[in-house]
Amino acid sequence: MKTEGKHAIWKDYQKDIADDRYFYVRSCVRQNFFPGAEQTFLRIMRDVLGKDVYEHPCHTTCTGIGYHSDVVPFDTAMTVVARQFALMTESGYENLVPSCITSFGLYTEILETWHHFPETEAKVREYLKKATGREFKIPKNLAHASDVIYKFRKEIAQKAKYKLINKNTGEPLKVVEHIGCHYAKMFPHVGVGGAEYPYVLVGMVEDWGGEIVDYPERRHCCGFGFRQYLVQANRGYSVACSHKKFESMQPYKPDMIITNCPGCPMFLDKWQYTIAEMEGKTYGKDGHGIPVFTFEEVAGMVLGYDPWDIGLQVHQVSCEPILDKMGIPYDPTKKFADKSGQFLGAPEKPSVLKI
Amino acid sequence: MSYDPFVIPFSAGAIILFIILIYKYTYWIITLSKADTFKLLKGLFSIKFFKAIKEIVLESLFHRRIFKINPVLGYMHMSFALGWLLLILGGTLENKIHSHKPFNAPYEPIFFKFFNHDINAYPWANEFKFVMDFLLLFVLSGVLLAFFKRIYSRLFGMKKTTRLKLGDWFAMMSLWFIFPLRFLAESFTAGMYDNGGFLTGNAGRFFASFIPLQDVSYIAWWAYSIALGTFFVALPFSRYMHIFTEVVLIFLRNFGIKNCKVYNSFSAIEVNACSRCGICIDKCQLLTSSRITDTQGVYFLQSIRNNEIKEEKAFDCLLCGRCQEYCPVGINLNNIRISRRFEFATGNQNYDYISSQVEKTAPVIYFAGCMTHLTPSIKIAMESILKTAGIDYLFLDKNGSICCGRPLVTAGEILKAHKLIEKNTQLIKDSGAKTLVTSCPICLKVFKEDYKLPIEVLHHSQYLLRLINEGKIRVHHSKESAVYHDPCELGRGNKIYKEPRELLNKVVNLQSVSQEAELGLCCGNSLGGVQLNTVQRDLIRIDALNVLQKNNPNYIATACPLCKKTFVKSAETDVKDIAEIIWLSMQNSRKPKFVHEIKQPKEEAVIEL
Amino acid sequence: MNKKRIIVIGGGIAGMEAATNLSAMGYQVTLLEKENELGGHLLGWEKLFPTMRLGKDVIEFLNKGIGLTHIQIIKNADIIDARKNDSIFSVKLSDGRSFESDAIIVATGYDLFDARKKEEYGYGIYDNVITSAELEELFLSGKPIVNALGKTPKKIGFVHCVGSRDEKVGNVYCSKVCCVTAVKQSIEIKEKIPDAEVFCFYMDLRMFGMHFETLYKQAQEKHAVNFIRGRLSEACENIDGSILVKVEDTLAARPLRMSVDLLVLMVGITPSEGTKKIGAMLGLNFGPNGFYKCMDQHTMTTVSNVPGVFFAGCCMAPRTINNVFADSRSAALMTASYLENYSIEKRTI
Amino acid sequence: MKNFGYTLSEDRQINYDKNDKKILAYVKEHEPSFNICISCGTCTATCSAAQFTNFNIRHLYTLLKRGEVTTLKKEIAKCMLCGKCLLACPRGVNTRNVIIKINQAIEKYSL
Repeated sequence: MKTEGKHAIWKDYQKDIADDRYFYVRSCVRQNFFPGAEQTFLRIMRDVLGKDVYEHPCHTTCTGIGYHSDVVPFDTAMTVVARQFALMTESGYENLVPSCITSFGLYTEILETWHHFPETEAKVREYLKKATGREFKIPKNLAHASDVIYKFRKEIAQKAKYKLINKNTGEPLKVVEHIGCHYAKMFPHVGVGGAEYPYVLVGMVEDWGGEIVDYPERRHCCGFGFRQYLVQANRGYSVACSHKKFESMQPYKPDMIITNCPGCPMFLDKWQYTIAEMEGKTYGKDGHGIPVFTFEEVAGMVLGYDPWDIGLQVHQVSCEPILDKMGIPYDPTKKFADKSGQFLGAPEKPSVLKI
Repeated sequence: MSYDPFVIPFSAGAIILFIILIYKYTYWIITLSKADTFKLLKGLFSIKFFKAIKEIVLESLFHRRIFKINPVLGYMHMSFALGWLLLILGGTLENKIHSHKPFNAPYEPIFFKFFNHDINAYPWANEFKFVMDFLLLFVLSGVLLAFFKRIYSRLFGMKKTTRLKLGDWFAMMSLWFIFPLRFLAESFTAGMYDNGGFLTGNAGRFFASFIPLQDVSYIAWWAYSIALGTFFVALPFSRYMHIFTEVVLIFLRNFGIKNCKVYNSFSAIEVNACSRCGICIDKCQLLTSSRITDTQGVYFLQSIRNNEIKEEKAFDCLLCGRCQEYCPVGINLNNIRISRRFEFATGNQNYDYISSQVEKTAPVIYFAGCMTHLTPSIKIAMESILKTAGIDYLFLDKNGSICCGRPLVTAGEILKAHKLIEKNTQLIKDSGAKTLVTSCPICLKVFKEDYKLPIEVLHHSQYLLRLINEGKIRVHHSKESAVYHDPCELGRGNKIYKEPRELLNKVVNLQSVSQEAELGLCCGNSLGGVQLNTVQRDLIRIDALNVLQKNNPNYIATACPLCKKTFVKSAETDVKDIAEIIWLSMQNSRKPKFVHEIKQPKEEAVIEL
Repeated sequence: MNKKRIIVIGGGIAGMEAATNLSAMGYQVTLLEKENELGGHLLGWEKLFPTMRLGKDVIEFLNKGIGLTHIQIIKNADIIDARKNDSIFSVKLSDGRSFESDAIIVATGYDLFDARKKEEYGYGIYDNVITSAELEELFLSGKPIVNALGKTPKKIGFVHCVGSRDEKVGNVYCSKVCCVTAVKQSIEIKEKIPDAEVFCFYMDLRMFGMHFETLYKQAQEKHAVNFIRGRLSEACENIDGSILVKVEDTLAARPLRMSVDLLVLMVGITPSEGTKKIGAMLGLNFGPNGFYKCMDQHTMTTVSNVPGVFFAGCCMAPRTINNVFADSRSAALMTASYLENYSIEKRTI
Repeated sequence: MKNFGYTLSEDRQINYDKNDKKILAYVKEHEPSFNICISCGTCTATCSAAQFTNFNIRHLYTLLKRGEVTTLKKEIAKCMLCGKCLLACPRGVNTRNVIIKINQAIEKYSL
């Protein structure tokens, strides 16, 4: 593998990312999957980087899940998205930062559509006006939350307490990156580094001391795929996709997987339990899984946040081995405690996967 | 009783030979199928027995068939078989007359001259002297011919003679030595005692002039005995096994036992009855056109006997049948080949998709066959003729063909073929037809041979001739010339040579070609030649076309869609099926007379030019 | 001697042959070549399809023509300006020299497609992904065929249509020569490494030339080269450095994955930088694919929109060598017609 | 092992590296003309069996070339060996013998 070849491609795929005054829109599902992630993002943005990040209480789903599950028509999706834009316009913000990759993809798709078909934009403006009386301005800058963290990766590195380095050996941690499909596969120019060799997570990992592992099925979907997961009859296909990725990455013995999408860490994490139960197979060391984190969680880890504040306890694959490797202290008794310190009860242990 | 140690090799050899022969024949006969055993027992006590005896005399002794094909070769075989038998019989008679005893040791007549020197001690001694010398000369002339045949087979009009295995060489050399050694031994003895006939006596006197016969004659008798003993021991393991096996075969065949397509003890008898005369070699187009030199009948049977059969040898033969047409022993080489292919057959089949519904019932079934679907002009011609003749017929394979099963048979897949045969038989029965007409000789072969159909099965050439003879269709004789190509499965396969020619003679000027009827050439695309590659097939086709096109006929007429399809690839002459030619002729006959008259001179003018 | 002067721009096959023909007719010919050697892309090619003749034999043939005539050859010529004033052309080089002529033959040839643009194939990133031109260089060098790991490759993949018939890289046309080049190179690979498995991933096999089909059949029959109909979606690197290719085997109607030790990208033909530069300087018309546009696709293939400027070779479209020879001689004839006022090059339909 | 109501879906992707190519090797060795097949489909178009059932000899050849042999045994059993494909093949592949060899190989390697 020639890294200089990748750098040459990364040079071609740079994008403008606003440096302050963000209108942050949350993901529908992340708050259930990994609720600490978005919280950590806001904490880093506000407390560490001192940025203005605004959230609007009236923000709704972008309908991306419905759209990709073929239950919401494109016209409806565009009108709902137009409303989000209107909320931003009304709040006086211009830089849209979605937390969700599918939202980011849908916003991009809609903006591209309007760019090429202005009559569609006019039509949607009319719909929105008729339905809600609102009007909107096109965002000046659209960047995914991971783009923003990527932009400030060096600042975070400067303030980092820990590095993605195995403190026992001094070796960088081997990190596998997984980019959400809707980030740049449809519109390569909106992704940092393009669609084939995205740089957005690679840049973070490199600057935070880790080593990126490229493996054959890197580009493959995690298997969420909306319809694939949502319909139980199709779930075998969903889990098979993750399975394929694990089989492909296992020979490289990765220490962790870093992702930038709501669904991917969920499925890459939980399917390891499912595959272990179905096939008896685990992919980490000694019966453990490969821990899967969102980029915000990893940023929180290097910044030295309490792992239980980041929400690492809700991961199926246990995070303790990686915390030990990085030398991050944690209190095992607090893992399943609430804010007041009261023990909530530990989840049932899986029969195959070691936690 | 006379005795000398030198008779031991002969006697031992003879005993070993007979033990082995009895073992082998007993084994084969008791392993015959029940039906065949019944035929054998029934045949033994019927007129068939005497027919068999007659055939044995004609074929095993006089070698009539070989004589017909190649007189020199026939003489050679006759001199060995008949000459030797008469020598034995003559010797026995001479010995009995001399000794006045009804029984004697088996070696006594063989070595009569060694033990008896008194030339006038018994009646007709001089006559015996002459006859025995004459017979010896007769056999020796055969040995001489055999020797020359080995060295230069073209002397016999044979391009190739059989290549031999080491064991065969051993047996052959010992056979060749027997009679020259007998000649030497008898001559030496005759020289010593100054007796002997015109051959041995004169030779003896000649040898006596410069050889100390006292010393060498005893050695010569030893050598003669050893040669005999060696030959006897080698016989069951060499091609000379045919000497006795052919006799057994003739009996069984006359009793009605036939070679089926599965290898059994009758097949084994056929295989052992091959004399490796090599007549089949020259007839094989794989040799003459495709330069394949190791698959001809004789080599194939040899490889079966030696248990060294190779898959490609089993599968490259065209099954054209030219070899068996000429086999002097009458071995069914095609079926033996198929029976060996059967050993490579697999059980994997699923023909459930074939429909079992017939479209309608009718007195006549037309079955075009798969290959006819590739040559639609034949199909159209046949349908047009049938309609014109007002025949109520069912076109059984109109909507795509169900295979007849013959291609599976030729590939050795006999069990699979029977699945199709069952299905098709049911369809044919359901149609209520009395006559089945097919355009494809390949189908015809299997319909007649393997289907047990209660109805008449005809090739379209036969049926069309009947329609003309019955006046149902009218044809017109044109000035055009045609040659007829005998399809293998129609000619040699079904012995239909006459009808196509009769039919063609009604519509065109039929010319003869150098190799036709029984000697007709295969087009090269026979489904039998499973393993042959395109080049090997092409070479056969080109040679066959050269023979057919030699005199520039207007048409090459054939009666098989596969032959037609094959020839069309590179023929410079129009290739037409008989049905097409008949249909064309019918169309011409139907035209109003004045059209005819205008057209007729014009055609002639073209021909004159 | 005829006083009329002609400048031929480009010293590849087309330029050399056109210059030879015109010089033989008695014109004063100046041949400008940007490199230090005449021969163009052919210099990097060992054997030529479909006959497996050596490329250097053709160069020798071309040089014989040059040797028979009186051509002013200017090597390392970096053209900074070319223009037409009235009926006289003037061409300036970066070293200050300038030339004048009565006619120009443009034979600026082609550039190979930059395989980096097909990012998903990983050229320039994965060690064992090379281009057809690089493989040809390897053949030419006579060195043993080894991959980046120094091992003799046992499985080799050829990817057809890299940069051709691909809207995503902006080249919608067929580069014409890559299919048969892949067949040729696969045969050469099999001759050098007989136990290797070779796979050609093709969309359509365009064996248009007289003996191309024979070569294709030879590749199948004699060398058991495998042809898989399907365009690669992506290539990845396995942990052992081999390349994992993903493709749909369209004839099996199933996606297929396979590891190869060496992946050869059959890079297509694109308009050269020189073609773009000279065309802009002289005001020549370009077709939709960036090659020069001739006056008529059937009848005037070597005639440009500027009177006195004629085309030869791959500056017009992807060409085989025999086509280029025909072009060059045609361009020479059209130039002569222009200079002698026969006007046959002015016909229109 | 838990029952989730679904299992790992089988991969539709042909995994060429892992597939077993014994049968292919056997066919190629005994009928080398198999190499020159160009998957044109003439054989399937003329096939007698294909008139009655979804038997696709071209497709089976393609699957065999990739070592995908699971359906081979079931499907190849439908062939009646009539030989039309042999006459139709524009390339001169000995198609009929290929089928015989496939059947033999299936038997030999007890697929």
